[in-house]
Amino acid sequence: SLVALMTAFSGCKKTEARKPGEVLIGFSSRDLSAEYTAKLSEAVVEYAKTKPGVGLVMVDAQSDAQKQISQIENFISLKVDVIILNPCELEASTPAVDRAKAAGIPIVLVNQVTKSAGNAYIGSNDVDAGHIAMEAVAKKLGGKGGVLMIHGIMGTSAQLQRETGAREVFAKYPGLKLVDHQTASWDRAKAMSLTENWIQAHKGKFQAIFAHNDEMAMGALLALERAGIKKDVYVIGIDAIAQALTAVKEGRLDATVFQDAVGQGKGSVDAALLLARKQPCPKENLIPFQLVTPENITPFLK
Amino acid sequence: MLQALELSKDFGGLTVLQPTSVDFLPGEVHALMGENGAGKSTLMKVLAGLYRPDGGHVEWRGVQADFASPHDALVAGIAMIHQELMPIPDLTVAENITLGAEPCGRFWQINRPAQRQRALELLKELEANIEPDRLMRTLTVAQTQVVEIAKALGRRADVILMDEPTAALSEQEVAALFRSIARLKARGVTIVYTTHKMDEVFKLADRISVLRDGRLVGTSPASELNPAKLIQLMVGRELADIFPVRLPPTDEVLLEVSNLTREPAYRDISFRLHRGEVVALAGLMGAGRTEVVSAIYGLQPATSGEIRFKGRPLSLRDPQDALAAGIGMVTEDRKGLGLIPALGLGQNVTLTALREFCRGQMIDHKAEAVAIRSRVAEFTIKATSPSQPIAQLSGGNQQKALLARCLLGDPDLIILDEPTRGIDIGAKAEIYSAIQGLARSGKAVLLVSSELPEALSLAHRIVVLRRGSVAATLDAATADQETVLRHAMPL
Amino acid sequence: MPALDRHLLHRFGLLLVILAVGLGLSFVTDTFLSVANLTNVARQVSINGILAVGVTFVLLTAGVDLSLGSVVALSGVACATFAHPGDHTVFIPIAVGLLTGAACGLVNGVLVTRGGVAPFIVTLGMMTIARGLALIFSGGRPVANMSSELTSLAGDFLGVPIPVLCFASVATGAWFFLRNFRLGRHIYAVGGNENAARAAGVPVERVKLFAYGLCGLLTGLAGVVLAARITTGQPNAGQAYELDAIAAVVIGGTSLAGGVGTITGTLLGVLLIGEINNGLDLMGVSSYFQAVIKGVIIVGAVWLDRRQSRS
Amino acid sequence: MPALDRHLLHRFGLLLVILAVGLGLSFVTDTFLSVANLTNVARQVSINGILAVGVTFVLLTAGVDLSLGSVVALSGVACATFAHPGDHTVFIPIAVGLLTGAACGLVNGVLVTRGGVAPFIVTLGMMTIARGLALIFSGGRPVANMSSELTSLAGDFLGVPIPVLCFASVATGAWFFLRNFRLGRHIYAVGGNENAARAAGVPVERVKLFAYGLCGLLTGLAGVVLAARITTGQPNAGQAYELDAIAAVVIGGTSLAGGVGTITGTLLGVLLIGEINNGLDLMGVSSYFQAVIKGVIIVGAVWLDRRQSRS
Ligand SMILES: Nc1ncnc2c1ncn2[C@@H]1O[C@H](COP(=O)(O)OP(=O)(O)OP(=O)(O)O)[C@@H](O)[C@H]1O
Ligand SMILES: Nc1ncnc2c1ncn2[C@@H]1O[C@H](COP(=O)(O)OP(=O)(O)OP(=O)(O)O)[C@@H](O)[C@H]1O
Ligand SMILES: [Mg+2]
Ligand SMILES: [Mg+2]
Repeated sequence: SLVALMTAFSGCKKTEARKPGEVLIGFSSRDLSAEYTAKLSEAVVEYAKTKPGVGLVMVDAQSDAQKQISQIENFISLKVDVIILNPCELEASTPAVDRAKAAGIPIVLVNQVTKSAGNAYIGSNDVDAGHIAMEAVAKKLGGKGGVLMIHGIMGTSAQLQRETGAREVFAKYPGLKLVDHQTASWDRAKAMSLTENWIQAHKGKFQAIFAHNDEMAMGALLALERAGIKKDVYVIGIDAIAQALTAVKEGRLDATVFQDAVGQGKGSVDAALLLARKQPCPKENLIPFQLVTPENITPFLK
Repeated sequence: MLQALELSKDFGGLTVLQPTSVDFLPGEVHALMGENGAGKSTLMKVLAGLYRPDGGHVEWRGVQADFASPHDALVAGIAMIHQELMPIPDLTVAENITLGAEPCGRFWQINRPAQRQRALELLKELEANIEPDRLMRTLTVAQTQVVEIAKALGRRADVILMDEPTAALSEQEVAALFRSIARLKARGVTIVYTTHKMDEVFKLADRISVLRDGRLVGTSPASELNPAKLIQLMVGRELADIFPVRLPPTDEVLLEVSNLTREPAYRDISFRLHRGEVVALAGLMGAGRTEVVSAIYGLQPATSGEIRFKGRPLSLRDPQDALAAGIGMVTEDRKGLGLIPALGLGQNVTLTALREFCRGQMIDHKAEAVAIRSRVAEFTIKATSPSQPIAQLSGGNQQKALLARCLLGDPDLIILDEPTRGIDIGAKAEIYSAIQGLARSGKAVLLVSSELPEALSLAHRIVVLRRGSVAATLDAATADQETVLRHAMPL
Repeated sequence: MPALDRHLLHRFGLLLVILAVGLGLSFVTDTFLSVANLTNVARQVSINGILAVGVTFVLLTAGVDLSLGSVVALSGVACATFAHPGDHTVFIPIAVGLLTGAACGLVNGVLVTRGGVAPFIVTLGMMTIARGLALIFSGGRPVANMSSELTSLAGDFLGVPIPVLCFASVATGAWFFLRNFRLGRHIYAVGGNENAARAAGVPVERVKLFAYGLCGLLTGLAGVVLAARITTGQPNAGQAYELDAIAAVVIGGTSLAGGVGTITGTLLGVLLIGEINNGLDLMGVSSYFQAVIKGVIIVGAVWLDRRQSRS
Repeated sequence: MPALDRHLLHRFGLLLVILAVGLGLSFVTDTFLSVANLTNVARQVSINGILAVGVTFVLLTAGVDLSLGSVVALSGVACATFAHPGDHTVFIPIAVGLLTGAACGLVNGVLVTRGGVAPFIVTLGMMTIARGLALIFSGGRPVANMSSELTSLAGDFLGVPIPVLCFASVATGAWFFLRNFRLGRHIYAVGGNENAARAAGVPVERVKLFAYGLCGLLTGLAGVVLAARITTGQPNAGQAYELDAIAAVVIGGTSLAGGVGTITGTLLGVLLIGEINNGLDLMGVSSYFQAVIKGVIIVGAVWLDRRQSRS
């Protein structure tokens, strides 16, 4: 049976001795079971493959900042040339950045900043995403009406920043009322149940639902459709996952906020290679969010 | 010294102990007698602080004692040997014996050599040869019982409540225990003793209190009683000779065991059992009797040898095979291998033969209820209702239920491992006649019993085991206790 | 039916808590007691309910199944993969979902019975394995584009939500089975005292295998229902569902040590959890406090219930 | 020390698996066997290790603690709140973290012993309550800006990471305690047969209270170490940490039914999990397959171990 174990290992390829000039990138992804991050990570992997002389080790932090720090420590002992970090948290992933810098390994942050700046940052500010989404709501409602907000897992950076962005808009439009807000932990089924309950509790008192991501927006959408009151409620999410885009195109979902996963992924690899080859690299590459509505959907569908 | 004053106890509305007053004097052996379910264990548990009384109180050295837990009672000097064996399976023998009274150093760290020494001393006092470093789970039932006794002796208590301490013991250990009791008595220790073995009572007791249906019938000096009178008090009627007449067996061989071996437990065991015959396996504790019958029931298959049943060889991998062939068994380890504690009495009884009350895969509740009712009556099992969880029944009644379970399946060969353990004298008589009834109806019984009189009067033949081998096969009609013991003793 | 009576009395404390919470909610909110909302509650509890019924069997044998949530996801993904419009009749994806669940359950059962590995470890292993497989099969993306026949499984039938019908029939069947079938009795016996059950001729291994397999099958059903409800096979769905399901069962009086418990108890447990979730949402309690209140009510309910049944 | 020998032999299969996996990893990667990487592994397992040692006590009494992860978060938040630079000496936040954990543990213990509620329910309740409290106290935001004295707790001391030192001393202490102290043996007795222990005069309630309290205290320690490591009190930290900790303990041979198990076994379990996590990351195995492989190795290791110790 030990033999069986050994053969299990031999199935995996040995990390070959590195050829001179080859660049090894370590990439720690926030959570590969989340669709958006998975898309971004896939872009990183695929894009790195197209570059000659580049190796990549990808690991998944499964939303645990502690684990992510461990992974950066592993990268340091693996002696990678450069690290791409897709941080789990703004604060809690900071030591990961500090560790890498202390070890003299350049580090690129993607999609989320940390307290300590990396050598480069590719991405967008989640506060903007919340802001853009709520602005769209405000515009649709003419600055007046009841809104429900569905949070992601409480206390995560994305949830906090998207909420902050949304709150800015509420402050701007006194007529906009936050009727209720509640977490559905990024989960579609939970968002669906939550929305069903809200339909009972706040019937007629809300005209829009803003969900912190598209999964939850889809859940809210399904609940509203089932109750037959979708036409009275404006629903918007963030991320522009495939299903959400389709729903926007079909006119079911009103809008989503596009975050360029592929662009961020590719950008981070480019930055990493520049840093690894000690070439100058721009400190920040902000890829803006875009509001996706049925009117401008076509280019996003691909 | 210790006094029970108008003690009473209810369980969920059922009064188990009517207001009862008894006093126990220093240095006496006070026997508590009564049928199964009379309330003996309950009374003892109240005295030991395990149950809080619902009425009355306990007086200890002249002051009212209000024991909130066994811990309080132990501190006051009252220890108890429980009827239900309570080993901690994954601690060692020494740790079990000293549990709750470990010899400790200055920082509550355990002094292991002292602990071991203490255990050795206590076991020696009981003349038991058990290695103190063994894990409790590797012990036989009898050895476990010895450890329980040692545990209570080790508390240096002024009162020791002994609830059927000899139920699982064989003659040798019983004798050792009695010697130990004599020494305790000489030191002024009070012993409260419960048993269903009549001879023990008159050997030991100074005074006897009799309980019937939770009520004290009376207390009198042992010298004023004789077995017949005592039984009359306990049962409320007279009991004729409890051993029924044996009929000669048939010639038809039902079971033939040859060269059955599973080292190191037993080897080369061969014997035959005819229809209509009762054969007893005798031997000292650890002689391997339980292991041999376990193999015939498929509980722990032998490694070599042959079992022929009804003329055909049997391969037994588990009890299902045995049951399918027509072999039933009542195991010795009631708690571990018998009871399903949370199931009701009735469901425990029908468990093995459930198929008989089924239409297809579905249970016919009516038929089941009828069968249960008749069995409960037949075996005089005392319970509030057939759905009462069996764990709540008194020890003897649990044993009767298991016997009923085994017989419900109507097996041809019935293996009984210590079947009358903890059973009162009246019920014993019923079981004995049931055993003869089985033999008469052309079935066969393989009996393991540590009570030699029982084995001698019930069985046609006695197979004596010594250290896992057959030492002799005796004709019960001509053999006596000395002969059996002589063969059973290691040379 | 004395057993039933005894049981309802036993769980009387729990029933009281459920009614008290319900009464409180119908005072505080004006929607709780509406037909529409009670239908909601029923719909929302049905997935947890199906899982809870399944895991009741496993818990009764003194086992545990931590893989529920992941297997829900895996079955959902498997079902959705075969449910694209025009691909197959609706029975195929349903069968695929159910069988996936049952297969996982059987693997659990075999490892527990033949392998002798503790159920906690086996099902913890299955938890990560099934999650991994769900992600692998789906490529980490939700499997969307499900046929409307399948998603209509989350709709209504004669005004009653189909998930609720599923749950109701599963619960009724399980209740009937445990009471009236020999195998049902054997499950209690195995959980009550495995060695004694074996000595009494109960086929312990087969009984356990059945319990795990059935639990897996029902988990598969929950996966299909969930996929229909959220119109996707979501590889990361069902996170921590096992905790809610086991909690419901244990609240309902089933012992983790096995051998004790009933489906009616499980139903009450499921209802209590569903009621709390719905009620707190209706009252608009902030999600931080929701967590605290939910914990307190659950512990409190069990505490009351046990006090009640002791006296 | 016959008990120790017996034990190491018992867990020999597990040790073999750990060595075999290690050997495999040092062939496949050229970094696994480096001092730097092994230090990494040690550092990475220390939080899970501290939790596992704590929960060993609870599992030995036949209890369970599902609240570990949430209490880690709560203690971390509590610690971080008092750890802003210049506020207090470093001992105050540490003490606050430890006491928060201990308090949660004691509440668990009281509810289990006095309230008679099943440990599963009590600690599941505490799981959601502690998470809620962590969010309430922190306002849902990470508590940042911790003093460098506190965060230096995640650093090195004489070249050895301080978390590793914490873990090592906790484990040694617990090992010694369980073997040699009266209370330690009483923990086994209570888990092995609660009624027997009570009848022998063991103060069962106090023993359990101690076990839950100690587990809570160590959870608090883990919370402090985690906060130091991630330089924040993160209210949503520690998700599902209880599963990893309990898994390590059970892999190490501790029975969920109580009464059986050792700290050395727990150590081996912690090591195996840490080794797998580290190794699979080093090899760059895709995380979906990691989940599957991890599940298979854990179940396989326990299976081998039990086979080995049976024969
Ligand atoms: N925990 C309990 N709950 C309900 N009834 C109980 C409980 N314990 C004992 N009883 C009942 O109390 C009665 C007396 O039991 P007890 O154990 O004292 O009898 P006993 O005299 O020791 O009998 P035996 O000789 O069989 O040991 C029995 O009818 C039993 O069913
Ligand atoms: N002192 C001992 N040391 C080690 N093993 C023992 C000892 N005594 C008994 N055993 C084990 O127990 C086995 C016999 O136990 P078994 O229960 O079959 O005996 P028994 O004749 O039924 O006696 P009883 O049931 O009265 O204890 C032995 O073969 C041996 O394996
Ligand atoms: Mg008794
Ligand atoms: Mg025997």
